[in-house]
Amino acid sequence: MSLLEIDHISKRFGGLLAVNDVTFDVGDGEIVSMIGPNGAGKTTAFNCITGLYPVTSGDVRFDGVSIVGLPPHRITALGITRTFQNIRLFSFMTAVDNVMVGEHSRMHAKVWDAILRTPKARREERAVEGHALTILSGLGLERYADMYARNLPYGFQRRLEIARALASGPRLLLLDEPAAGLNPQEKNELMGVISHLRDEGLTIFLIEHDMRVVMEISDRIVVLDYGEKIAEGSPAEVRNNPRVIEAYLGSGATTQMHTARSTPLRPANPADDEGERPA
Amino acid sequence: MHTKSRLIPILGAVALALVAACGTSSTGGGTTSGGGGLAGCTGSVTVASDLPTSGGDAAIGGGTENGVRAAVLKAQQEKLLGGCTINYIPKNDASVAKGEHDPALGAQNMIALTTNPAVVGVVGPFNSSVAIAEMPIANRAGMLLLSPANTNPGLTIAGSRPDVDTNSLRPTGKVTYYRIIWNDIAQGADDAQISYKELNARKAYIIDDQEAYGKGLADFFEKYFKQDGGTVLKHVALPGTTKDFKAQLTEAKGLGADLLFFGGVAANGSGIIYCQMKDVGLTAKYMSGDGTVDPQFFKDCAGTNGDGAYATSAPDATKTSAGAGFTPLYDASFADSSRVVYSPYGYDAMRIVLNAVKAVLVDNGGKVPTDSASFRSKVIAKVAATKYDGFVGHIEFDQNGDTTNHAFGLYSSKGGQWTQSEVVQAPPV
Amino acid sequence: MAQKTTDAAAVLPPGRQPRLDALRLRLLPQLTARAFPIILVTALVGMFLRIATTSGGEIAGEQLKNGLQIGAIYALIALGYTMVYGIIELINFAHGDVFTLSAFYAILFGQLFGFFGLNVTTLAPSSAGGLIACLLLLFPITMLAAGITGVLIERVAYRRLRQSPRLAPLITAVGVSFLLEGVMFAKFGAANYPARKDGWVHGTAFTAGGVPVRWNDVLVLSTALGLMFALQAFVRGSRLGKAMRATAQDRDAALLSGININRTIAATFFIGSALAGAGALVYSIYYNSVQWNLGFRYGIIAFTAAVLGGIGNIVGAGLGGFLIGVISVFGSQLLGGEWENSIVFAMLIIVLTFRPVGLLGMRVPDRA
Amino acid sequence: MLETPVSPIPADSVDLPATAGQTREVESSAIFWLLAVGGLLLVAMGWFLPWFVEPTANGIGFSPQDVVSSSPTGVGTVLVYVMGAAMLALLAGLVVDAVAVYGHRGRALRYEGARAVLALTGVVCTLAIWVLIGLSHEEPLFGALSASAQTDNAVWMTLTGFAICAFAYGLRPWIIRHTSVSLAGVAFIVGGLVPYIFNQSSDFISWAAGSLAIYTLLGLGLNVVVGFAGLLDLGYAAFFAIGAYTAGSLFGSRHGVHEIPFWVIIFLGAAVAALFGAILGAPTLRLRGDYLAIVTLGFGEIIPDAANNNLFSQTGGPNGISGIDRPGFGHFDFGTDYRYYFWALLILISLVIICMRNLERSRLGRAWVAIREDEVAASATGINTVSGKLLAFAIGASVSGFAGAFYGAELGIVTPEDFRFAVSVTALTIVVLGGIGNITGVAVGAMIVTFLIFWVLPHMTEWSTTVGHTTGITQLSTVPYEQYSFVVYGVMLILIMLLRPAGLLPSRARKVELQTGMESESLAAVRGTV
Repeated sequence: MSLLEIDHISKRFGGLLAVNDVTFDVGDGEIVSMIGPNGAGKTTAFNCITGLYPVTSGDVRFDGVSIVGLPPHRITALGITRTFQNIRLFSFMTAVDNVMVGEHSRMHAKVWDAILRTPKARREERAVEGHALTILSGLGLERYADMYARNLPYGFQRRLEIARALASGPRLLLLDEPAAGLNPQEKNELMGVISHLRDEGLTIFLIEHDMRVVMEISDRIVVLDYGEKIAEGSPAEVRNNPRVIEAYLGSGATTQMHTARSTPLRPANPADDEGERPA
Repeated sequence: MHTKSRLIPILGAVALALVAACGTSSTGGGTTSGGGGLAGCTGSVTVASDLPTSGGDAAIGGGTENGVRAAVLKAQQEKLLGGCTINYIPKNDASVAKGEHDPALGAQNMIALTTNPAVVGVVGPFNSSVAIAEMPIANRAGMLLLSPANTNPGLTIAGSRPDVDTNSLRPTGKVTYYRIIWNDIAQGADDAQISYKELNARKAYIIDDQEAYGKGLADFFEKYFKQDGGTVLKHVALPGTTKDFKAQLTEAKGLGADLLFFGGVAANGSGIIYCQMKDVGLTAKYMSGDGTVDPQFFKDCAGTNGDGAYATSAPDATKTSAGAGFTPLYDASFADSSRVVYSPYGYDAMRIVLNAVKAVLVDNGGKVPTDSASFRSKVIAKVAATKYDGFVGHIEFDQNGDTTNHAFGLYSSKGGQWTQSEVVQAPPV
Repeated sequence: MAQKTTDAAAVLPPGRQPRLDALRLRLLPQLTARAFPIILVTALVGMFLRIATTSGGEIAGEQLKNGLQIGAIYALIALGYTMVYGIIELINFAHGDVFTLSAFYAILFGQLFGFFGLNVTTLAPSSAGGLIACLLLLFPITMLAAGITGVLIERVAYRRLRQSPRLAPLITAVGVSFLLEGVMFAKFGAANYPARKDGWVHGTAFTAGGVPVRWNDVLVLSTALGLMFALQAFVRGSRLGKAMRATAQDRDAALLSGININRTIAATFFIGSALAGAGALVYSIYYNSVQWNLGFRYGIIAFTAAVLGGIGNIVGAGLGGFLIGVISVFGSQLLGGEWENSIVFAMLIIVLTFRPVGLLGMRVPDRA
Repeated sequence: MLETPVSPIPADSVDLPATAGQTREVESSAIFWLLAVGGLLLVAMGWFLPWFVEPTANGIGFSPQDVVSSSPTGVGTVLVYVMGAAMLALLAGLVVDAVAVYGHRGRALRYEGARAVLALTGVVCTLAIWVLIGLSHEEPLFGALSASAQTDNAVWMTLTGFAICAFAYGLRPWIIRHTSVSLAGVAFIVGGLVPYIFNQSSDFISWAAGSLAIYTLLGLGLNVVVGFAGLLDLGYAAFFAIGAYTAGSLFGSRHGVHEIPFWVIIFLGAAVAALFGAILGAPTLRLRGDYLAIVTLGFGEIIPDAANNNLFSQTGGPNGISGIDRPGFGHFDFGTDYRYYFWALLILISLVIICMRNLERSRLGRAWVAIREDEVAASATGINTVSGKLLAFAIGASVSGFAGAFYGAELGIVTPEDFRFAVSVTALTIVVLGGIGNITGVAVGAMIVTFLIFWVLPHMTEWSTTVGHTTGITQLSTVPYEQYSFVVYGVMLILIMLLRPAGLLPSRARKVELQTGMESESLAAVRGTV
């Protein structure tokens, strides 16, 4: 059965319908990608799923339970975590601390434990730190555990954000343009990481502009345009869908589709960030 | 280049500070005068004061301290202690942390003064809250505290205020705290009686300045005005920084008040209220306490606008032979504009301390006692037996340390001056 | 919107209903936020009627006038707060003291030119021309002096800290506030500093519904409203105004598009302080005396007004000022003057709880 | 659930310098400098102590150097000379260090051996004088002494200052390795001995140190809210008031309740303050930084107003509540021996600091930092931002409540004026000045600010008079410093902030932050629930 069901969700900002009646689902163990031109409402949909935005209408179900209206941290605790399009690490924390923050929802130390540093809290801290270091080394970041997140190279910051997301032990991982700004070698590594995570039993739902990445790793692809779903299916189906090609301004060869993102098609949806790599 | 841009603002700040520091006012005083009865005295005697002289209390505290200084200068001039010199330590209990008087700093000052064996008596404090913090410390050290301004009855009379535990202020059981100003009970009762009987007021609207003096006075006025048979329409407390009373005065007009009572000091709006009464068309009579009998009243409400207000205060100093000269005495050393209603109280308080010191020295054969503790206790004994005619009237102390002088002058304002019309004895309370 | 959600809920299979608390969680704040201005106006009208029934309509009218008059002064100070905050996100604690200092400027200039010494009482309102001439001279001088003070403060205490942690300039602002208060205290003494012997704008201008409105009420209100709308037009229309808005929104982008950030910020301080100067002038004319520590209370209340109206919004600051004035006057009659400050701040807390961006504030641009 | 981590991926070839270790080194040596310079300052204060603590009757004090030079007869004189020489050598070492640090790219010269010898000399002299003073009166040590009682305080202070200096220099590498332990050890030992160092005026110094301790507590509590969680609170004095009023009304003659032990009361004060912290926090959760600031400011005005207006006839109006019982243990009453208050506060502060450090390194501490840095990301990472902020408010408020309860009992009175806006600003100044988010920084900030407020500003007139008498410039004794205390304080605040925008001892993160600004936004704003 489907792990995540998106059921006719809409999100309105004032006069702008950023997401319009979108329905699809993500199956257990799948890698599903969402693509679409800038301002199509992809990040808004992400934000609706993770509880950052209240949906205007519709329902989101995770493992059969409606999660609409839940605060983001409850949704995280249920097993959905995400990364952000423009990396949102805690810049002035070390890498290992970032990952340890990710473990927050799995920890049980209460305020008194924290204040008095009880044996229980100490045990838990040690365990969590160990776990965080294992996750870091799993992603090849163990050497940088004590560095401030902001001092890491860009590619590592992306990886660290995934590490932080993994720390809470999710079942569904939402990645918002994980390949943005990476060089080809980093992209290859990223695809390795993603497929490996799926092999570990994780379900992955990602937004991506880089068509090579999308086509290579996705089981299924959902295409949004103007907030509406215009296509859904396997990479091959989507690649040949005329509406998708039209949406990308008929740039023809699907392998070049990702270049379209550098030419702004229309004023960006205020809900979406610029997709550029930070300077 | 970089260093330069760094320096400019810093230099600017320093320059601003310097500009501020340039405008100094100087204090002075001559040294020549006749001799005294203690010509053979050698050594020095140290007295001190603890008053809030900066921040929000600066005007009134500073003016009081000037009065104290004037007494020291006068005594030095006339060689009150003969060959002995008088040292004076002025302490300030207003801290920057609080922006005004700070009981914690007051206690710190009092500890410093009591641990300094040279100090034999302290004039102060100004505020009742500071007094409550300082009194146990001074009491334990056997140090005289003589307040020119505390009016909270709880400081001296056990059980008079529910919120002050008088006995805890005197841990040794001895009275070491005196004050030369009457307490709120006497003045409140007096004001109420005058308002009801002489001004024929029946419906009073009361405003106080939220401070211990003003509120205490207004509370007792309210109590006795009701006892006399009057009606209190409303009693509002406004912070001392309030400058706009029109809302309250308009309300009083709507309620048909025929008396407006202000419990507070002139710096907190006595004159402003009186002028704004005219602005909003409130025709009630105006009554207040000694805090209003102050030149500041006419600065805030100048010309004929200021005529016709009533207030009680100490019997007119200029009409008693002893008190005639305070203003010239003060003005000889300080700017007239800094003089406040408490300045003569400060002067008299310090003078009483110095007189007591002189009496102790005379008893001791013209020498300064070497034992600090016994010197201090002798000074207290002399102060307790004071019979003194000062600028604020005749002063004797009862067994609680309160002044027995309960006479008030009724003043009215006319032509930019407060004029005494009669002297009233406060009703027994 | 709510309708649609219910529809969606209705078609769902049982057990999959969106939970009610979740619905409430996101609907209630939105509803209260929308309805809040209405609630506020209703409350004000209610307070007015309550006073009118207990004390009579004329008293209520006079209180309204009192509130608007004091509110006008709050509004003039609030404009400076809102501009400075809008552009560099700094709570300029010294602004209230700039106001006080400007009041001293106003008095000094007035004395210098003999205005406060002249007995212009006889001129007003019959010879309004003389009065207006005096004012026309005093306003620009006072505002200029106040503006220059503001620019100096910005240059000395804030500019270097623009890239620093946000609290650093806040502390220097407190420092400047102490400094200014100290300077005024040392120069002008601690007592109320009288402006002149006798008020110089007198006489009743007209009577509206039994409420006498005096010439100085007219002066205060017209100054506040006039300057507020002039400022609004300036920020909307002029080149500098556009530069200010651009700088407020995105300093880096403004820099890239050729705007001189330093000059724009300095101009903001100049205008904000000049408005406080105008407020100070009308204050000193109206109340006839100034005290060195006046600025603290007025500053805090004016900042509250700016927040109430929606900080960064010029009309909002004006509206907030008037509202705070009226609420404090009404509230102090109904609950007692000792609660005046508490009423103002309680009001603020309530407004911000239900409408976190203030009455006319704009929503923060969405980013995620 | 994904419990096992993914298999390793070859790390990128980019080689990064491990800067973390370096940062730590820098911070540790800051502690070293603090100890060294602080010790020297204490020595200097010892020399000028009579001016600092209390001028003699005519305002002229004297230093041990005067004693030594006027009658160079005693054994102690020789020892003080030796110590002075050693200290001068150490001082020179300090200069050499500073030059070396700038000249050799951050590498201090290595002459630990020489330093250790100098330090040892000082320690031996110190111990010798200490022992000798214990054995005999000071006259045989220093020759004939004047009546002024302050001299031996000055000697004691000099000794202690030297001991700290010597410790700092002699054990420099060890200190840098064991920063916290050494700092805490020195602070605790010296702190505990303060009443003895100033044995002639122990009441005075204990009281002054008590004020310092109260403000340190305020700073520590506010640091949780402002420093850890990044919530700007301008009404912090309100919780101070709540703690003080809670204790004041429960513990004293007001209701005639004397049975409840004080140690229970202060926790009660803290608990009530924490409750109010959470109550205040609740409506402000959706607010952005400065809106939050103004709401807290409003709350900070309402509380003293309510106290002043005698709310429910419980607060006593402007007179406040007096007759508060003095604390004690069982039948032992502190009375007015202020040393006990000071020691009790010292222990309280130590406990609070330990708790704070625990919190800082805990799950909750990390959550606060995450909220401060990026509320949206924190929320998406599984942190309950609502409870996190509420806890920050509550814990911060409870420390303030502690301080308030103690303050009321020490002073014997609480009045509304003690909790006005200026107090909140003072607490904030302490935090910002010391270094936001850094516990050591807060302690240092509290020391500097209280030193300024309670010692420097009130004594300016007396010092100036003393200097005027000494130098013969009589004009110095007539400057009305009271008038300028605000100016001086204001200028000092401006200068310190301009010179050290991140505070005197910035936390590691803040140092990094200084290089670039950072932006944060509230979750509520992003969610668009307005």
